[in-house]
Amino acid sequence: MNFELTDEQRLLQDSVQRFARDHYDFSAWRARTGRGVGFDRGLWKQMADLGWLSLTAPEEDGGLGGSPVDTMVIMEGVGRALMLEPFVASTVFAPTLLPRLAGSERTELIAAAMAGTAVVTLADAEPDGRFDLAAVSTRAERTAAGFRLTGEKSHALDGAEADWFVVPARTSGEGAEEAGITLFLVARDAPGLAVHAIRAMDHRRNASLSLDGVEVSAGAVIGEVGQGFGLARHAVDLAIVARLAEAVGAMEAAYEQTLQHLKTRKQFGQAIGSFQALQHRAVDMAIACEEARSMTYLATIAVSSSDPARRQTIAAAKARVGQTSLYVARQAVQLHGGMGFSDELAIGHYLKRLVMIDLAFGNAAEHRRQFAAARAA
Amino acid sequence: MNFELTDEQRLLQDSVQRFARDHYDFSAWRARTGRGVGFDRGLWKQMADLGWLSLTAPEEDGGLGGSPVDTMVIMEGVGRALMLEPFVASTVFAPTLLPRLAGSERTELIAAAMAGTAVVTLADAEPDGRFDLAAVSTRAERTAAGFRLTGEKSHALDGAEADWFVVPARTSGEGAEEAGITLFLVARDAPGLAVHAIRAMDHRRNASLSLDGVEVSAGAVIGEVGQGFGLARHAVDLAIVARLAEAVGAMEAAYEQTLQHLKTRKQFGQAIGSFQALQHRAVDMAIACEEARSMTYLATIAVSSSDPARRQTIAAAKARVGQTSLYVARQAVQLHGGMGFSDELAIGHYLKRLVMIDLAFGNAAEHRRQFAAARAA
Amino acid sequence: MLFDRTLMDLDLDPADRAFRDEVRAFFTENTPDAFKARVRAGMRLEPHEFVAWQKLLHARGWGAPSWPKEYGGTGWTPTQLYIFESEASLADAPVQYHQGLELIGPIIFTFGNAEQKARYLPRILSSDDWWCQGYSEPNAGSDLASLSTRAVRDGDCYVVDGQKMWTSYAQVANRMFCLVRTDPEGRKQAGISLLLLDIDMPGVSIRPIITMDEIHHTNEVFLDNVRVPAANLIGEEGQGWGYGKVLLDRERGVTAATTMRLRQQLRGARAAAAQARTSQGALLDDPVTADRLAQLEIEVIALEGMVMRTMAEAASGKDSGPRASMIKVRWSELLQEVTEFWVETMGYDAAAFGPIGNGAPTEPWPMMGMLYSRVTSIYGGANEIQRNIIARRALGL
Amino acid sequence: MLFDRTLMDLDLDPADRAFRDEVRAFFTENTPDAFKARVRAGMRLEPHEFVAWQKLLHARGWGAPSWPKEYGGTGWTPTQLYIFESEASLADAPVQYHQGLELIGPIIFTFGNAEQKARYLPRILSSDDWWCQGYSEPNAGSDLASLSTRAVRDGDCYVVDGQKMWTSYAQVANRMFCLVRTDPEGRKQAGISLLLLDIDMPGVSIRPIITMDEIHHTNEVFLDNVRVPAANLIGEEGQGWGYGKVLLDRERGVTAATTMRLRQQLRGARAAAAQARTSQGALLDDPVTADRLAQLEIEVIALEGMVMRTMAEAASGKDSGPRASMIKVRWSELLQEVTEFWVETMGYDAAAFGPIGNGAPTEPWPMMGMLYSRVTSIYGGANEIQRNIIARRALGL
Repeated sequence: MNFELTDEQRLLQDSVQRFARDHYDFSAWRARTGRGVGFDRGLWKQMADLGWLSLTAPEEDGGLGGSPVDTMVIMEGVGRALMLEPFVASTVFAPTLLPRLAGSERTELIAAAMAGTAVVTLADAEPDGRFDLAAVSTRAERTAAGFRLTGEKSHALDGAEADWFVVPARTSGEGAEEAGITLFLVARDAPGLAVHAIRAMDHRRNASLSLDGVEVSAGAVIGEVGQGFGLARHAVDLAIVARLAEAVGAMEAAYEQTLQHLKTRKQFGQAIGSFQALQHRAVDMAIACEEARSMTYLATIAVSSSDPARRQTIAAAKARVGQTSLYVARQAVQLHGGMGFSDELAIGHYLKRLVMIDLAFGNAAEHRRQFAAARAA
Repeated sequence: MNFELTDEQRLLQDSVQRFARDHYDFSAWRARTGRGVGFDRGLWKQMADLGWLSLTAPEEDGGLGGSPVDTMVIMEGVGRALMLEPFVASTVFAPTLLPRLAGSERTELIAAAMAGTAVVTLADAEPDGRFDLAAVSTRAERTAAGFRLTGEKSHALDGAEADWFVVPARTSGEGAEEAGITLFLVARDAPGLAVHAIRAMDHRRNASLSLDGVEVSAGAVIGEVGQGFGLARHAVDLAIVARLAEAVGAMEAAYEQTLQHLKTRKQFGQAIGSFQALQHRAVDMAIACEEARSMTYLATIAVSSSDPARRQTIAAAKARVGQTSLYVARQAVQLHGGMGFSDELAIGHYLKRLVMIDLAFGNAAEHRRQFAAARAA
Repeated sequence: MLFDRTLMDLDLDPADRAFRDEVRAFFTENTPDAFKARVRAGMRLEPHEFVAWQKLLHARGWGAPSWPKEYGGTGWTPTQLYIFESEASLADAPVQYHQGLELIGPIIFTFGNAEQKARYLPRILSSDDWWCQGYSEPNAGSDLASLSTRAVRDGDCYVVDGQKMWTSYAQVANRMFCLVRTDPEGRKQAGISLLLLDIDMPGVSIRPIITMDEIHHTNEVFLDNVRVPAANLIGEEGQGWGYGKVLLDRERGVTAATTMRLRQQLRGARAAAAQARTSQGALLDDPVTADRLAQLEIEVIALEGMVMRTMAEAASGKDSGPRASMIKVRWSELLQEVTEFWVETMGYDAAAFGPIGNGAPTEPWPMMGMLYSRVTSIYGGANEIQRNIIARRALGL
Repeated sequence: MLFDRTLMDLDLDPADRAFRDEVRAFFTENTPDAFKARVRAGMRLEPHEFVAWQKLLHARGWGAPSWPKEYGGTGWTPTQLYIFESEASLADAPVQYHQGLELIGPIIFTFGNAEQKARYLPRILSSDDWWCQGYSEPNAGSDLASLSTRAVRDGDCYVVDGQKMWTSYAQVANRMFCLVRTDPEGRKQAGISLLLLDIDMPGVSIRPIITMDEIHHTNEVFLDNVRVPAANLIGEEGQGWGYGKVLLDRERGVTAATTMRLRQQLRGARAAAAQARTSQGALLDDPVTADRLAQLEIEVIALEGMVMRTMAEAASGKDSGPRASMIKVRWSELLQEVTEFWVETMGYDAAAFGPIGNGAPTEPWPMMGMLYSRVTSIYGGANEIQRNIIARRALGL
């Protein structure tokens, strides 16, 4: 039973915190989002130079072969500073999926992902499938040179910034069958691909996709033909766990700022933190933070284990972190009063980020359903 | 829009309150339940003499033809004083069901019910049907003289005190079909009927029934053969609404005693009601009481209307009163501390009564389901 | 079905039934389609739309449903008011903007002098004046009695200096009612007066505050040596705290009418759930989703019951005690839960808030409504303050 | 599946895995069937059963899992303790009675003198002594510092007068540890001492308190001129408040182990839901029921994660801050919700509490467990007090 970070992880944690302090305080964040800037290529290059984007890439491809716990350390800092860069794409999707690319661009692409010059994300959902990863009706027809892809994808995290998309499409089967799904790597500028970039309430820039007869080569296949579901499932589970750490960072920051506010804001002649009802609320927020952190640890340990309860633990964690983090963020707004509702404090932005974290890859209700289904299976 | 009682109803309310003060204070209640006495025939006779048991019987049978609002007035007092007598049987089931009895005992039986010398209740459920009133697998076979009944009934409110049971049994159809259910009046001492009397946690004495070839005459039919479901549904709806008023009486009493406790109990040198967290809890209890009372009014008005949303309103009220009353009772125990948990204060007994009121005829979860089903229909 | 009709059918008399039909026809014919999606999500209209709506109602004689006839109101009974609000809700019609109509208007007709009544009331009804509220200050939010904006008498003027905060729609208003401290000595609540300002008076300046929903609803207002004619004083000098409290109570009362609009948000959420697809079919057919929606609908019915009782008691002249505060608390909580549920039903559609760049959002009403709902448990006295008030005034704690 | 194994599989080392197998075998072989239904519902054993269970564990060398070896404990690591409690939970084995073992025992080996250690500790392990706790008084519940039982020194004795309340199992205990006021002057917390009494000392009398679950767990204890040898004083006179606080912290720590038992209640509820019939089939197959159970299971996993972190921190010598209080709060809330859910699943079976007349209940464990759960948020410092403690000690409010 060990929940301690290693010395290397502590150094990484310090590095992320220092970077956030130097480059990512809230006024800088606000100035960037106010100018409509999402992804800052200059900062992104610095992050790559710090090695963050190589951390979880395989050693044989020049990466550091890091674990989900390493990703957790970075993502907590990302959540805390509300960072806007495509970390999940680069530290989860790229290193998990690119090594399975059939074609020869694999080495070059992994290098580009680590250098921050290529962003690769996964299009995980379709309009009629809600959050069901297996609900793939995008079709992949065989052609002489490879495959032709046609269909709609409702979500690709950070898709507006992506240079490449991993697109699940059906080479056989139908409906929500897990078998028959194949993953394809599609370049952003591929003819027939329309990328509908959109800004979310948290200023992250995602995308939905329309594929209208997009031609890809046989080398664009990731993993085995018809066997893509397991790979996508694993990539999404790793992404979920990374997002949980981001949620923990964001909710703890919102909680800490609220605690500070309770100690300094005066009403009726005393610090509002002296009012018992608000004290108890703060305690419930603190408990929620403890629950979320504990759940995130369990899921982070589980995701790379062979435990048969692995998916249950991840679903449980996604559900509970969603609930507790939204509780904390909503109460943080409430306890800040009018200022909590303004755009000028970070508090409201934490709430918005946490709403979007809860949404991505299935919200708390969806994961409670997945948990119950896995229980019954 | 009128939620005012009439002058007559106000007099009735006074009468119930006076009776409770004179005969039913908590120490008297505790002495009775301590002796294992449920139904006190002496008190019951007095209640009959006060006219309470005639209030809702039809005028043509010597009753006063009162409305569900009259029952509400009595039941609030019943809830407040935790009365143990079979009011729902006598002010709802008897006057609703006996007038439809085929046989000639009708007049005599109604008179006995009004006089308090006969208690008639409804066996509303079966072991495999949970709370589904239509889930009747008890069989009624035709015989030369009438019918022969065989089956199990899991619940008859106040059944331990009953002299007569109204038993739904299937003359045709199957499963949970509404058609084909017939209601029969069965005497407690009928050969083949076993009455399993049981004490509930609220010291009310209910029963489950086993019918092993119970012979009844054709005159034992209530309403039409095969058409019993609607009658049972209406009787149960009236019973639900009566129980909601009982819940309101009980929860308001628990709330008021808690408010009093907050004002008088001292800790850390001050009345505990001066602590803001407890003040806010008391406010939430007060809001819960307001919600429950409002819902009970809506359902009491709806139950005798022809509003197509009638069943929705009743289901909504049963669900919400269950939730709010249990919230209030649990918080009442909590705010009383250790004494709230003892058997020596009324507080814990209010909780137990309210648990049983929530249970009877389907709990909050069941009625939310019924509400949703009625919404979708 | 319950949510598609009014509860009042339970016992409407024929006159009320006729009134209902009249109101229903009006709303059906006159509610602009452009308002509906926005209103349904619990968002407010744009200011020019508020003005147009008020002028429409005024033309129909319904400009001030809650005012006495004497001042141009309808003189309706509580039952009629309830019907009016229910039908507005059913038609996705907007609420009227309340700061002139429900807040300062009644203060003027109750405490103002004849000249003030003649000057201001008709222009509220016709929506020619837009009033904003100068109450809160940076250090006087829920603790209003701590306000520090000062008004010093100088000849036939007060000279006002200070800063107001959370002044909704100051950017479109031409008038402002303002609590100021006319006597710096004595108890905090004493020495406060209520003054009427014109926004174009020299020394008034406005800084926008953008809120979480990315809308410019509200502002800081700086008052720098503003000379306000003494004739603009409401009632007596130093009595402003009392008027202010009446007004805050009224603000809570406004919530009772707004509560009737929760059905709009429920309808929106239900429609979204019916539209949302899962790999098993419509999301609304998922029993767990239907159950959660049922719970919200049930809680809304309970709250509507409280509103009905409050209106009935008002009709028979009884004081409903703390129920207005209770309704405010429950309404805001439910608005939040219903709009959260609505956004959840949307799945990944809820990720679409606005275009890339720094352009304005593309009218993502449910998400904006969900975000906006957070402030409803803060404004007009945060829910924590409402609970304090109930505990003290009604529970005697 | 998660709930049928221990979470610890995630990273147990081989030695711990072997230990787990050993413990599992022990519980499987030794847990009496008669205990299981009762334990599963969250109810305590009968006193004679507690004694038998303690003797069994003691014979196996596991009489004091949390004590150091020096005093007859196991000296286990936190991981071993966690395994022990998880496996006990899995086998529906009971907890050990804690007032001797977890409360006064550690106080004696920490603050007691050599003679006290020799006299009392072995008899706690062997269950030859049953200790009860004389802390609360009628006017000193959560506000323990207000206690008024007095002990006046008279020669080599203290003469004790007063009244204790909520003294669990005084009716079967032969010893009692008691907070008394030895110095009536000065601050409330000062002048309190910790004394050990024998229940059969003249002047001790007991009045039963029957609780909501219709069980005789607890009592009032009247102390009338009880002469207690001065040798029975623990540590120093006037320092009892400090010892008492250590003890209350430990009492909260006991909850961490008890938390592992929530899986028992979840299993009971799940089995009840699988057994309950509806006209559509098993209740557990109803998606809404399954969803509600899933929510409870998820919350229990989160709480177990908190317990695991607390134990791991204890192993590395770190202070877990307020987490023990947090676990106590969440455990009691969840125990209540799970047992309420369980009783709900039973439908009309939950109406069967006892026979007609004034006989004892017929072992309606789930209903009794649900009722009993209400006191878990009251005893050992009500949850409101826990929140005060967390706010003050950990949040600095």
